[in-house]
Parts: sequence; structure tokens; C-alpha cells
Amino acid sequence: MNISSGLFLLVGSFLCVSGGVGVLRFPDFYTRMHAVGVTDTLATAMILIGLMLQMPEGIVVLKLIVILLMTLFISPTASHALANAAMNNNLKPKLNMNEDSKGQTSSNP
Amino acid sequence: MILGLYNYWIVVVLMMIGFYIVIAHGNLVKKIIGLTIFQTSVFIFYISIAKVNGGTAPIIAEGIQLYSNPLPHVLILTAIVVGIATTAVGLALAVRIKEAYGSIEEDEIQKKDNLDC
Amino acid sequence: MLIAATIAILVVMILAITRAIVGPTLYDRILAVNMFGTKTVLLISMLGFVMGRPEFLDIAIVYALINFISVIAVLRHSDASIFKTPQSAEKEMKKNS
Amino acid sequence: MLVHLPILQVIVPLMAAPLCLLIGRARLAWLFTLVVSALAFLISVLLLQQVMASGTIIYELGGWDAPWGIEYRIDELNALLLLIISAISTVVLMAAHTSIQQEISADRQTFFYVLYLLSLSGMLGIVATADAFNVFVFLEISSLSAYALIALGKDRRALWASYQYLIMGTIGATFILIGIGLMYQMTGTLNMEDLARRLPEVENTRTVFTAFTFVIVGICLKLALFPLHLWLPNAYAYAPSIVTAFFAATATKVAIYLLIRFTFSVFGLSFSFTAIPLQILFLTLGLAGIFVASTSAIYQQNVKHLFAYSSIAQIGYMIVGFSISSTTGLMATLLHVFNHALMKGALFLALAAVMYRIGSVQLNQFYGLGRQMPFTMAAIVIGGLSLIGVPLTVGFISKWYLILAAIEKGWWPVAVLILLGSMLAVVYVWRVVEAAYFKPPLAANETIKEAPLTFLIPIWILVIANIYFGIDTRLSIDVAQAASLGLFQGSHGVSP
Amino acid sequence: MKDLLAAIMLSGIYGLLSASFFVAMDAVDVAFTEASVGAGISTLLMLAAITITGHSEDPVRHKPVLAAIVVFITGGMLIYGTLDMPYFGTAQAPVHLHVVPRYITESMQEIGVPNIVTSVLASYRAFDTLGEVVVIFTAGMGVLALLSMVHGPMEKAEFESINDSMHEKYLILRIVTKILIPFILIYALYVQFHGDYGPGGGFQAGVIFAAAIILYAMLFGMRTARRVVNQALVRLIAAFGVLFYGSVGVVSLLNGKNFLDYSALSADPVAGQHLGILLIELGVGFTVASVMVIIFFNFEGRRKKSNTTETKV
Repeated sequence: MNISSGLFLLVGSFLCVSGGVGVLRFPDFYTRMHAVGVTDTLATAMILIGLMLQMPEGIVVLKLIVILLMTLFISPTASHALANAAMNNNLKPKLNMNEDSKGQTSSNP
Repeated sequence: MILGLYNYWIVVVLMMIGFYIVIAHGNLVKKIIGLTIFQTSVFIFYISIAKVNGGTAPIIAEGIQLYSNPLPHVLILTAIVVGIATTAVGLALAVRIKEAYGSIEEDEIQKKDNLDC
Repeated sequence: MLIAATIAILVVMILAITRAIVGPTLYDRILAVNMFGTKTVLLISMLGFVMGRPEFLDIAIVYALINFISVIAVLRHSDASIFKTPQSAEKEMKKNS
Repeated sequence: MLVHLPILQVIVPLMAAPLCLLIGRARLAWLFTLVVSALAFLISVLLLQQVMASGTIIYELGGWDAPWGIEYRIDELNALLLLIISAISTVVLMAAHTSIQQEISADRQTFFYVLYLLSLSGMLGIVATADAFNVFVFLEISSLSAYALIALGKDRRALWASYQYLIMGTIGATFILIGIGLMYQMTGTLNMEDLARRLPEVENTRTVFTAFTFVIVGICLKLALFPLHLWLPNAYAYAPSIVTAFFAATATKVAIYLLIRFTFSVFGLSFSFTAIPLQILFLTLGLAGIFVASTSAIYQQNVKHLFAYSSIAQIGYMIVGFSISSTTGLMATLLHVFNHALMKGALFLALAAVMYRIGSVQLNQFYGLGRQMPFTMAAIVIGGLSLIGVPLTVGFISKWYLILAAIEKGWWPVAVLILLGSMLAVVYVWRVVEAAYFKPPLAANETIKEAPLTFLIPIWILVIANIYFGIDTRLSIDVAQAASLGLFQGSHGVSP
Repeated sequence: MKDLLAAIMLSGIYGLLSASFFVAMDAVDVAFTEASVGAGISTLLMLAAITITGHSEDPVRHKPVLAAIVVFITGGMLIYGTLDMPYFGTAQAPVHLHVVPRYITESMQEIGVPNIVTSVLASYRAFDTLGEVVVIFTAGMGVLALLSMVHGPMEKAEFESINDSMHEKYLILRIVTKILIPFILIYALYVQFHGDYGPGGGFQAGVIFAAAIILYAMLFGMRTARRVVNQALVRLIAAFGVLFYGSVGVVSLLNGKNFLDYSALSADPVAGQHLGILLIELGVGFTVASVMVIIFFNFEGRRKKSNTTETKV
């Protein structure tokens, strides 16, 4: 039990960190969004499942499930709304990767 | 001594930041933000007082002997409410000032006030 | 393992704060804040287990909720302010991107 | 029910506030507020009697004994303050309906009364409680409602004044909160009596010293002690006239009470006056306040501003009496708290009447009003005389004791300076009198009539009180003396 | 940072961070409140405010030197004050030895509620909590007195059409929210009644309840929300909550006990305490939820006004 929990936590943490690095290193908003949106949901699920395996006690597991469901509901919705809003307000994705370095410098006001 | 008190020093630095924003910034909303930071830092200070090493949350459960001090928690619950109340009234005032003066910058309001006199 | 995961989450929180401070666009900030919120939910859940009293997960639920609401509020705000003064908002967008 | 008087004192206006919200009509709300305030006044009279007859009353809220629960502790000082606050509130409210109808739009009038009741109960709560944290909570109730009440003023400057007050007041309250936290950290208790018992053990620590400084600075911000007074003049000048009359007569008194309570009862006299050079500091600030504020008052064109600066000067007198730190000095301060409430209440109510008739309180609008509004102007004259300290008015009594206290201590220069300060009061009061009686009336104000009775009755109640307590000083002096003696005996570090 | 929006988001993060810190410091109830207030409600209010006031800040033109001096004196004073403090976390500090031991050891017998914070908050120091409720009520009244307005019919139709069209693009959000809201409300009730046993209580429940309504208002437009949540009724509930709390105290007065002495409520003192706590928490919940709604709706009402005036100009 403990080993599987540890495994889940480990994978979750790894995904978490990779998402974090992604949000810092990726060139523009949409790619960052991708990094966060993709890893976050899975990482959260992994970590929460890992925690569930830690302590199989009724109410705690129930609450963890509630949290899991909430994040699974909310996180993609928020990401979707965010991307939608960004798109609607004419925030252009960076399509040409060659201009990347140039864009990076100019994007910092 | 450093190990025993560093927590409080960090809180003091946070308080200073909040306090500085309140008195140095001219924007009325920014001042309110500073005020919340200032107050939140005071809350952190109170909660730090309450901590006992090795203690746990003050909700009685079997097999636990050492609890952290619940009294500061109670006080801070009240203080948080007071804080949000102040924030709400302060922001309401800022909104009204914006409507009446057309600005929320201290300097401009002061200038317009002097013209009124 | 719990400790390691907690540290990992803390690291990610720092990364998120960096992004929130650096910006550069509003949406990056919202994204970072949102991410920070989900990480806080995880952190709180972890802390409960680390400290041996996992029954306080209620707080994590509230965090998840509040996080959602504030993201919506920020989005709505940005919409409204763009609606209010179209020129300045566009200018801001140009300046930022 | 008599044993429950201390809590009823606070709880009656407190519970009345939400009830008042349920009353939609402004006129009914006013009547209701007036009745509630009168009830509070009645309770405070009974409390004072009870305290004078049988000493300190202790009331344990929730039935929990003191350091664990919150207790109310009413001694002579509390009873005196409760009496002042509820009495002034009642008298001021009599004129409220007429004045408010003109100054505040109809849909806000109910809120005005709700906030007024909240402010009243906040002040009463600060005075009645014996728990340091409870002080903070009620301080915030009274301050928050004060910000909103001031912002109800017609002029847009009221908003700005209120905002500045909010910032200063919140900083002050947060400082007090920090101070209470530090005290709590060193003693583990919040009850004032218990604090006083446990503080001497740790009084040489730097933490207690810091706690003391923060509490004092916080209170001084609320008190508008020179040089922290900058928020006060505008707040008083642009608030609705009724609010000004109420606050000028009570709000700073509550802060003075807190100052006395914390220095004498909680920290103890010997600590308070040796830890930092409080005596010389407050003496300097008090005297500086008297002169700077009185001088500024002379140059004001807005009469509300003028009397607001005068209030700051009067706070200076109270602080001087406080810093003398003898029974006579403290008694003079308490007397002045009582008397100043009477004079400023009368003066600002009279200004409210002028505001009602003319719609402005600029000095140049006062020309010739002596003939057109004889009773109102006579009230201003008597109030002004009292402010100066002319014999047969209350102002004389408190200045007399103040000078006596200074001489007792051998501080001749202070006595002389107090007299000089009074000369400045002559100047600014004279400016109003001159405008009202020795200038030809303005053409635009030809048709101005005397203020309606709803103003004249409360104004003259206060004016007559000004004269009555200037002649028959038994009540005020007895209570002030008892309170002052009680403070000195109760204060640890002093052999009784 | 000259953009207020960024500053507000960062202060929201500060709220979240300090709440996490509170959890680490064992203050679960405080963390609960700080999360919902510091990161939630106050961020919402600030956003609502800057929507009206604009979100750019002029560069500082003041005398930061003077401010810095004041701040450094204050900070130095505080650091000086910390020097004699008992070390962080020591169990021998006076705070842990006086007054509090009774709460920890006796509260289970005297009040019978496992959450010590709740027993202290709602019974030992119940009067502070009454003060707290009155503070929040005062804030509600203050905001009403400052921001409430009577709408003209013309103006109303105009701005509300604007307001509702704004939300059409958030279709998915609306659906998800529709699903979530009932659960949020149930959760609020859970927090309200579970406060005796775990973190939570009237205040937190009130905030969560209000958050659900605010969420609804944000996504479905103010007009719909106003139709669902009657403003006059909300005011009534706010007043009712305070009165309810107070009347619990008055009942104990009438039974010959001191104000807020719950043992008067029932023959068995412990049962009386339990009942009293339940009742006053309800009062707190009522007032807090309705005041939060009042505050939010009034801010929003102003925003529409400034929008329309600006488009007219």
C-alpha cells in the first residue's frame, strides 16, 4: 500500500515540477497554459490518489474524492475560460519560433 | 536567538512593507491593499505566538496531549472580520471619491480640494 | 515521500509566483495565480498528512472553490474594463504582447 | 434587572441598531433612536448612582469568571464617561431629524440612524469593557460607523476627509492590536485587571516597553493629539452637522479614557511615567497642541473648522492635566472631558442650526446673525465664553483646577502658558462674535429667521448645563475626584 | 508595480500563502477564514472597486523618504520588542501557561464541544463574537449608506442589457457553475453545522454561502441575480442575524443568568452550551452571508452606473 502511494506521489510531484518549469520557461501564454493545464490536472489527481492510499479512512477519503472531483471540474473549466478570454481579447500566440528570442525580450515591459 | 526569533522578524518585515505601502503610496486602492497586508502580517504575528512545538490543532481528539494555543486563533478570527469590514468601507469610499473627484490619486484630490476652499 | 512531495509543491509554488510577478500579460498572471491556487490546495492536503491530522481537508475544499471564483472574477473584471474603455485596453494589449 | 445594568447599557443601542434598519420611515427611525438613546442615558444615570453608592460594579459576560471570559467593570471613571456619551447623544439626537432632513438625502436617512446607534454602542462598549481585546472590537464598531457617518456629508470633501480618517484610524487600531498582542504574549491574559497584576513581573522587558509604545501611539492617533491631528479638522468640518456635534463632544473623550485606562490601570503609573519620558513628552505635545491649534483656529474662515481646531487645542489641555499626573491634574482632565463635551456639544449644535438656516458656516455668512438668530448666537457666545474659561461657566472650573494642579507641582510656567492659551481662545471666539454682532447683515440673509425649536431646545439644554455646572459643581467635581482618586489608588506601583 | 490588477492578484496570493502558514501553525479555523476572506472576498471587492476606479496607478510622487523613516522606526521598534520575547514555539511561554490551560483541559466538560476554538469563540468570549458580527453589520450598513442608489428605470434597462450580453461567451463556465452551486450551498451548510467538531462555523459558512451567490451573480448577470436574491430581504436577514444572536443573550438575561450565559437555555448546562453555540453560529452565518452579498451587489450596482455615464459622455 505504502509503496503504491509513494509511487503515485512521486509521479505527481514530478508532473507538478515539470508543469512549474514549463510555466516559467515556455515562450508565450498559450504554451504556458498548455504546460499548466495538462500537467496540473494529472499531477493533482496523482497526488490526491497517493494521499488516499496513505490513509484509508472513510471521511478523509471522501473529502479527498470531493477535492479531486472539484479540481477535475474546475481546473479545465478555468483554463478554458482563460484561454477563451485571452483569444477574444486578441492575444496572439507566437507562431514563429525563430522570432522567439526577440519576442521574449520585447515581451518584458 | 536567531533561531528562536527569526519568525517574528519576518513578520516585522512584512508589516513594514504593508505599512510603507499605506503611507507612501498615493493611490487610494493601493493604500487599502497595503492596509490589508499590514493587518494580515499582524495576524501572522498573533498566530505565531500561539504555536507550541510538537503541538497540534486545538480540536480535541483522543490520544493527543499537546495542543496549540486556541485563544489567539479566536482573536484573529475576529480581527480578520474587522479587517474585511474596514476594507469594504475603505473601498466603498474610494469608489465614491472616484465618482466625486474623477481620480483616486491623493495628489490630484488634494489639488482639487484646495481649489474648493 | 510525503515530505518530498511537499517540497516539490513548494518549489512549484515559487515558480508560479515568479511567473505571476514577471507577467508579462494579464493572462499569464491569472494563469500563475490559478496554478498557485491549485498547488495551495495540494499543499494543504499534504500538510494535513504530514502533521498527522488529516481531518482538516475542509480547508482545501474551500481553497479550490475560492480559487475558481477569483479566476472568474479576474476574467470578468478584465472583460469589463476592456468593454469600458476599448482604446486603452487595446493599447495595453499591444504594449504587453 | 438592576444587576444587568452594565450590559444593558451597551446592548440596548446595539440591538436597537438592526431593529432600526427594519423601520423604513426616517421619522419613526429618529423617534426610535431618540427613545433608545434616552434609555441608555437613563441606564447610565442609574449606573452612576449605583457606582457612587456602592463602588465598582463587575459583570461577567456569559457567566464565565474574569480572565477566561470577558467582564464589564464599571467604576467612577467608566460611569462618568458613559453618562457623558449617552447624555450628549440624547441631546444631539433631539435636533437630528430636522437637521438630517436637510443635509442627507431621503433614502439614506435610515442608514444614518442605524450607523448612529452603532457608533453610540461602540463608544459605550469601549468604555464599559475591562477586556483589552474587547476594546479593539468595539473601537472598530465605533470607528467604522464613524467613517460612514462622516462620509454622509453633503460636500465631496467629506468623502476625502472620511477616507483619511479611515486610514489613520485603521493604522491606529492596528497599532493598538499589535500592542495588545505583545502584552498578551508576555502575560498570557487579556483582562485588564489581570494584566495589571501580571505586567509588573515582566515590566523590565523590551517587549512590554514596545507594547506600551504601540498602545500609546495607537491611542494618540485616535485621540488626534498634536502632531497626529491632521485627520480631525476636515472630518469634523465636512461631516453632517449632527455627526460633528456628536463626535466633537464624545469621540476624543473615549480616546482620552483609553489613554487614562491603559496608563494608569493597566501598565501602572510608575511604569507608564518612567519607561518613556511620558510626562515631559505629553506636556510638550499638549502645550504645543494648544498653541499651534489655537493659532490655526484664528485663521480659519469656516467656523466648523475653527471650532475643530479649538477641539484639538482643548485636547491639549486634557493632555497637560494628564501629564501632571497628580490627583488634581487628573481630576482637572476628567472635569475638562465632561465640560468640553458640554461646550462643544452646544457650539456644534448651534452651528448645525446655522447650517440649517443658511446652508453654510463660512465666517462671512455670520454677519449680522446676532440680530436674526439671537438665541442661537447667544448660545455660541456662552459656549465661546465657556471655551475661554470665563467664571460662572464650566470652562472656568476645569481651567481653574488645571492651573491649581500645575501650581501644586510648582510648574509656574505651565500655569502661565495655560492662561496664555486661553487668550488665544479669546481671539478666535471674538472673531465669531464680531461677525455675528458687529457686522451689518448680508443682503442675502435678510430673511433668515431664528432656528426652529427642535434646535433651540437641545442647544439651550446644553448651554444651561454649561452654566449650571459652572456654578453648582458638586456633581462633576465629586465624580471626577472619586474617579481620579480611584485611579491613583488602583494603580499599582503607587502606595495608596 | 503600476498595474493595480497585478497588485491585487499578488495580494490574493499573499492571502493564500498566509493561510497556508496558518495551517502549518495549527490554526485551522483561522486558515479557513483567511482563505475565504483574504484570498476570496477581499480580492473580489478590490476587483469590483478597480473596475470602477480604473486600474492604473500614477508613479509615486510623494516623499517616500519620510514614509521610509516612519516605517523604519516602527519596524526597528518592533524588532527591539521581539528581543525579550519567549522563543518561537516554546511551551513555557506565558501565553501557554495562563488562562489557556483551562480552555484546553476543561472545555470538554464545561461546553462539550471538541473544537476548542469554537468553544472559546462562541461561549467563553461570545461577546467578542457578538462584537464581530456587529462590525460586519456596520460594514454592510456603511457600504449601503455610501453606495446604495435608487435606479431610474431607463438607466436600468440600458446597463443591464450590456451586463448580460457580456456573459454569453462563458457558456461552459455557466454550465459548470450551475452544477457546482448546489454543492457549494450544501457544503456551506456542512461547514455551518460541523463547526463544533472541526474547523468552520458561522462565519466561514456565511462567506461560502455568499460566495455561491456571488458566483451566480457574476456568471448570470446582475439582473438575474437581483431577481433571485431580493435585496430588501437580504437586508432584513442581515439585521435578523444580529438580532438573533443578541436575543439568545437576552433569553439568558430573562432566565436570570448573565448575558450570553447559555446554561440558562436548557436544564442541563452542557446541553444549554451546545444549543447556545449552535444558535449563535446560525446568527453569525445569517449576518455574514447577507452582508457579503449586500457589499458585493452594491459595488456592482455602482459599476453599472459609472459604465453608463461614461458611455453617455
